Amino acid sequence: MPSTYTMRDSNPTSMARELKYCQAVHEAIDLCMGADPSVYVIGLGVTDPKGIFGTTLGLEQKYGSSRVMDMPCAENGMTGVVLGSALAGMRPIMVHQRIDFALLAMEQIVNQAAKWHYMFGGRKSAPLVIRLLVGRGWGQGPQHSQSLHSWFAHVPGLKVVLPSTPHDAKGLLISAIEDDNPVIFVEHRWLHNISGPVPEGTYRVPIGEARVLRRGSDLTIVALSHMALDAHRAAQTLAGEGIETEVIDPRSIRPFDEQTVFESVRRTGRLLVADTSWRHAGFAAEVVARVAEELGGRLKCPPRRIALPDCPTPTSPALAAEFYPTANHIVSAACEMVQARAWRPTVVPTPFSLDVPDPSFTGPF
Amino acid sequence: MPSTYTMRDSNPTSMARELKYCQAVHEAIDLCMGADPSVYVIGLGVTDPKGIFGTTLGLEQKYGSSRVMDMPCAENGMTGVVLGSALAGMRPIMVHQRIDFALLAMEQIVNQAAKWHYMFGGRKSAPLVIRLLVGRGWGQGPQHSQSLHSWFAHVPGLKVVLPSTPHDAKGLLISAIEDDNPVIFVEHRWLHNISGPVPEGTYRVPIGEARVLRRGSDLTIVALSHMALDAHRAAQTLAGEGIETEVIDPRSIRPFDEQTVFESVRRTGRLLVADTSWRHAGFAAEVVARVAEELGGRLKCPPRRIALPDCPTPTSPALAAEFYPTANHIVSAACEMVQARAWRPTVVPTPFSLDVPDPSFTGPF
Amino acid sequence: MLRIRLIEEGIAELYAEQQMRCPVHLCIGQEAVSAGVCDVLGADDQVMSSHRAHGHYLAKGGNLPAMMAEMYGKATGCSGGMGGSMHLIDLAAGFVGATPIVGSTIPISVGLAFASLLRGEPRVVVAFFGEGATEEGTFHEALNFAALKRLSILFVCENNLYSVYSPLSVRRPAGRPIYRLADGHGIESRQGDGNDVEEVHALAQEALGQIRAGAGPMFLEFATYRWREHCGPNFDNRIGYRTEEEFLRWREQCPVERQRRKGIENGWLSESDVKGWSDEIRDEFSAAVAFAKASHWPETRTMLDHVYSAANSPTVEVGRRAA
Amino acid sequence: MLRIRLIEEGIAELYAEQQMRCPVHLCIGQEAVSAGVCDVLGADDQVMSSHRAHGHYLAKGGNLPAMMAEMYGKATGCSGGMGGSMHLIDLAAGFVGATPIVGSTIPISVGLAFASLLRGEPRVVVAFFGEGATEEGTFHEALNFAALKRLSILFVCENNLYSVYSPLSVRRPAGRPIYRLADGHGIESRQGDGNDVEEVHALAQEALGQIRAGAGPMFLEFATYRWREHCGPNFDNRIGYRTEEEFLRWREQCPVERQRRKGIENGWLSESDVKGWSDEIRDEFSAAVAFAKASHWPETRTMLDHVYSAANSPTVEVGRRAA
Ligand SMILES: Cc1ncc(C[n+]2csc(CCOP(=O)(O)OP(=O)(O)O)c2C)c(N)n1
Ligand SMILES: Cc1ncc(C[n+]2csc(CCOP(=O)(O)OP(=O)(O)O)c2C)c(N)n1
Ligand SMILES: [Mg+2]
Ligand SMILES: [Mg+2]
Repeated sequence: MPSTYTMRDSNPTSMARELKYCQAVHEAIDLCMGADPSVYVIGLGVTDPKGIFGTTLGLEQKYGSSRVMDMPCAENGMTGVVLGSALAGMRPIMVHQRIDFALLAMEQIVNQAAKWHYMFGGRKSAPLVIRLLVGRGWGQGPQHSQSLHSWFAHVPGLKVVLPSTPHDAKGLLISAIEDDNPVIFVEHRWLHNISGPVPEGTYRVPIGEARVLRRGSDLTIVALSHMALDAHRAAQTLAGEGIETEVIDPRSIRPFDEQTVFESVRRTGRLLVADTSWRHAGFAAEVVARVAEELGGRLKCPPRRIALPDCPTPTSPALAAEFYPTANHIVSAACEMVQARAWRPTVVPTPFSLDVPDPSFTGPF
Repeated sequence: MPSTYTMRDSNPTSMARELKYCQAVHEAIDLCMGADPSVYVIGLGVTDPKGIFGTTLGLEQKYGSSRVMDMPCAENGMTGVVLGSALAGMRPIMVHQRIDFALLAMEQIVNQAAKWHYMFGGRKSAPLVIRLLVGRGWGQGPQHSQSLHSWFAHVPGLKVVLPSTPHDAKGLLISAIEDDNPVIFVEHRWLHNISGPVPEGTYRVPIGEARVLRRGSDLTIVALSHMALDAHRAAQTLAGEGIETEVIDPRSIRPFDEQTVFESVRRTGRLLVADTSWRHAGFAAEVVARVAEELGGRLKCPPRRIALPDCPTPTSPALAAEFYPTANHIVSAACEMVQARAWRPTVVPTPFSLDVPDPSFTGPF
Repeated sequence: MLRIRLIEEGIAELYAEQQMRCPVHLCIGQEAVSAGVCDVLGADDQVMSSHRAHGHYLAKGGNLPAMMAEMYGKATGCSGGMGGSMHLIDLAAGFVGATPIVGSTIPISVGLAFASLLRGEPRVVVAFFGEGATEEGTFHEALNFAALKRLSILFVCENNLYSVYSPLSVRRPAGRPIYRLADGHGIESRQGDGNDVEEVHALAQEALGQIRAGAGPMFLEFATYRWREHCGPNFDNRIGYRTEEEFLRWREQCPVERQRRKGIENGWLSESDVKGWSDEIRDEFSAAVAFAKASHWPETRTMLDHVYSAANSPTVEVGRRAA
Repeated sequence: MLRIRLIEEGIAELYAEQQMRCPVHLCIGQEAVSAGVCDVLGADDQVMSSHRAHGHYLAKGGNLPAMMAEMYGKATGCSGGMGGSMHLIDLAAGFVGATPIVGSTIPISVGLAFASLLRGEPRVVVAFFGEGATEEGTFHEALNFAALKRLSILFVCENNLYSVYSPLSVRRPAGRPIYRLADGHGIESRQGDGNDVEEVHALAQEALGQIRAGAGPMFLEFATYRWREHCGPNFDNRIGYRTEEEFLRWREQCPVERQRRKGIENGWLSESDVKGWSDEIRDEFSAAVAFAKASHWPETRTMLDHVYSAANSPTVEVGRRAA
């Protein structure tokens, strides 16, 4: 069993350098800080020995403590501070170690930052990146593992990205930092350790363009964030069963690239959406709704969603396996949808087990 | 033109007493306070001369200032206070004059109150009602008119209701106050003045049961909150055009009564969803998604959504008419869906104009 | 101060026409704070405010026709009609913005000051807010950060005794003055008569001197009183939350009248000066209103124009209809 | 105090087995605060805490086997396995709950005290939190309300110098002690040596006396130090955010050892007393761990059981699968 999971492109550039997702995030910040002195990083722990799972390690040493800085534990006020600094020409990158902590900052994010450009008639924009981490596993429990990206997706004025590969993490973060609008950058904790090809230097992944992770003709799987890994893994198993799935990672859920999804579903006639959050009123509903509106009559079977059960995250490891949907769930759903047969695979190749992402991950935290 | 709009039941109890929506809310609180000494009301302005659009007027005089009270302007902390009091046996009703202000309180509502019962293994429940008002018109603008009910609907542990009639406002508020769980009670500002039959005394509308406002065979309209009025009005116009619409007010969006919607769409074969919020990642998507999953292949035409354009609320009255969808939009969509013809009605009977709910409403506020 | 008074009164008068269709929070009675503080600011200094912003905007040199057009919801408004009275801005004048969520512009102001520190720019930022805002946690978070970084910011609290209809007694412990909260954060604070423009001016000048000298943030609390209703053009002393007597006591402390009297008594002001200025201001106001009324509405096709800044926005073009 | 120490050390030791699969925040080095404060509380008084809650839970009389079972994620845990170390509760003992969002249980504690006021119940509530929590706005909102209503609540801040790895210097202005924030709100405050259980006890007793006499809320700040890493069982003085020397200085101020020495020097304690208690505690701990390990897991079919309270819940039954 490999100690980290590597997701390769469907068209891998075999010469490409491989980096971990956390390194890709780090490199994006580093490049942007080097290129633009108005970029700065702020957040609880960004200067500490762990450096936000490695994503900010060494940056304070390189750029100084007036560009990479810790802050008081005051999420709402500090979001206001960061916004104010953006209005005065800075390009802040704010980090919250858990999306759950950012619940304190909703007022500044949603009432102020998201609407600043609009409510002042376009006089001023608020270039601002907020990195929000999604926790999972090792008993993170109800208040350290929420995945509230659909909330942000609902709000005009924000852009919301949630890359699943190191390549996209770097390219989208660079786009986000350079963007004149507030961008919510969602990082699933279990993606930090995955590896993948990452080009050197500055490149941009445009915000609002989906990525087709795998081509297939039988079923379209739209999978968000960490679910893209599960979908990719499921697709391999499904290929062995004669089912060719197309896996799409939207990468951005505001704006949302519906065309790529439509184009795919037009070919496959089937849609499965996998989200890391709750089903009810979550983003997966938006994907299903758009497809129903556009292609309703042309589907070969009803669309489906795979998401969390309708409860807060239970802490006990005994429930973690049941709480989080896996590649197995995707395989089962796909078999039912495409072959109308019930099949629950007993083993899917997965480096994950129970409540930890891979064997190199041990608690605490 | 009547000075208030009266929406009658499809089966009106002709003998029934009529009350305004704000009076119905008032009566529910009054009855619950009379019945249970642990019920209390707290919020900015609940004791002031305006009494939250009349909904709390006179209650302080009747029950004393230790049961109906103003509070400091501190939404998050006071939500914590209210939650703590609920854990100690009280049954608080908290009021925010705008949902936008409650953005400050998301942490306490979503991390704490919603999860309290679950995260402590059911040891303790948090009986707590939070009334959130949705503003509209007279230049309320970007920060005083958001309709963020879909956010709450996403969160397990909360119940979320948004009644559109005086009858349901009273019955659901009584259910909410008596409920041992945190209930979000969303009141659209433009509903406060509508009148309708309201039984005397205590009665309960169960949380999680949709209400069919009108029967029809051609099209199912699921309309939330104030959109239920527009839908009802549109239905009258449409009847004149030979289109019989069934209008469903879900009343509760967590839990959500999908069966009533399914049963209706099974008959009509067509679904239109009207929401008071933005389309993208809003609750209307959930309704469309559920129907697509359940009845996908059996629809006569693709489902549709009517919602706000994808921008913050503009303040200028010149844009209010364009920003808010009206009965006209519903009529147009229905004609396209049922008769495949484009028709934009020039006049629909409406007591509303521009940016005010009815002629008795003049600014400020 | 006189200018703010006459403009606010002009707004109050015209409001009944129902053409300014947005909530307005007039500062009549409180003008001395805006006038006295902004007088000591330079063009490069920055100001932010909240829902009751007209005085601060005008005192900082905000464009009057653009403000009036904003209140009339016109495309020529300072926010293009998108914001109304509660969302004023005039970047050229250093008025960075006002928004009506209580307390929320305080940390944003601190952010401006923080940017000045990071960029080595010598300006001072002034955050204006009401005493109600000091009850919000974000106020404290902002003060702590300003103190931590010793930012060049002046916090100005206009304590007008009420938050909407709520008296101080239901909002903070008896006998604990507002300014003491700032003390708690280690921020030097002063209390003054907010209806005495000279006292305001003197305290602001002292504070600005200290701040410019690098002493870090300061906090000024001014006692004052709003004459009209919380929101809207009318007097509302009869609806029950305060007394006519209280209002009359405060009206005697009218900041405009006190200053006029002082000037005339001391000979540096004549009735004809006041008359002349008043006429000028009224003309200026009338012209601004005429401009506003004559201006065109924002066109509906522009409604989605400013949701996102298009500059530096490497985003795939998506349909305008939805995200 | 000795009991808390030995239990926390026992947890630290067993944690390496990787069977307690949840984040743990040990209070080793800080035990005197829990012990000294809770000693003066009655059974009817109530306590809340945050992420670092073991000491408060145990000192208030929380059930040990239920705590250990909770940490092992078992159905017999105090929260049925749903919460883990960061979500402790023992209602019978008056430990109303602990949750790990920094600062958030402070207003909830105030709410408990508010309910006591409304219901005419004479109890005192104690809110325990770290100094990091005083940076959150909600802390201030809570203090203001407690002061306004003169609630019977004692705020106890354990200032251990760090918030995770962040020293005080990056979080609050130099020279401004934490307790002064409480002063700002008009709440009487004291500062004490949090590693001296007698001093803690004395200050708590004085405070409780005043509070019970109706003097309103009080605030105690205790200087102390966490010995192990912020989260987890290890020492981490070598990773760079603090020095071994600092740690050693504080370890010399070990609250347990100081008290032991004092007792022995003054003759009211013997080595064999300590030995005897230690053995008893270790046995108690072993039994609790054995109970925890032997307990059954929460069954997966119960996963959705407690999302909603079924009592007084006039809700139409909806499918369990989704809302
Ligand atoms: C967060 C929030 N809560 C409540 C309101 C409603 N509100 C608008 S103005 C106001 C009064 C604020 O009082 P103060 O800060 O003293 O300013 P004043 O109106 O007296 O100038 C309130 C409570 C709001 N706009 N924002
Ligand atoms: C709102 C919020 N922000 C950040 C965190 C991450 N966090 C967990 S514990 C902690 C440190 C808090 O420090 P302090 O209050 O001093 O308690 P201590 O750990 O020192 O006992 C932080 C920042 C959190 N849990 N909640
Ligand atoms: Mg005020
Ligand atoms: Mg600490």
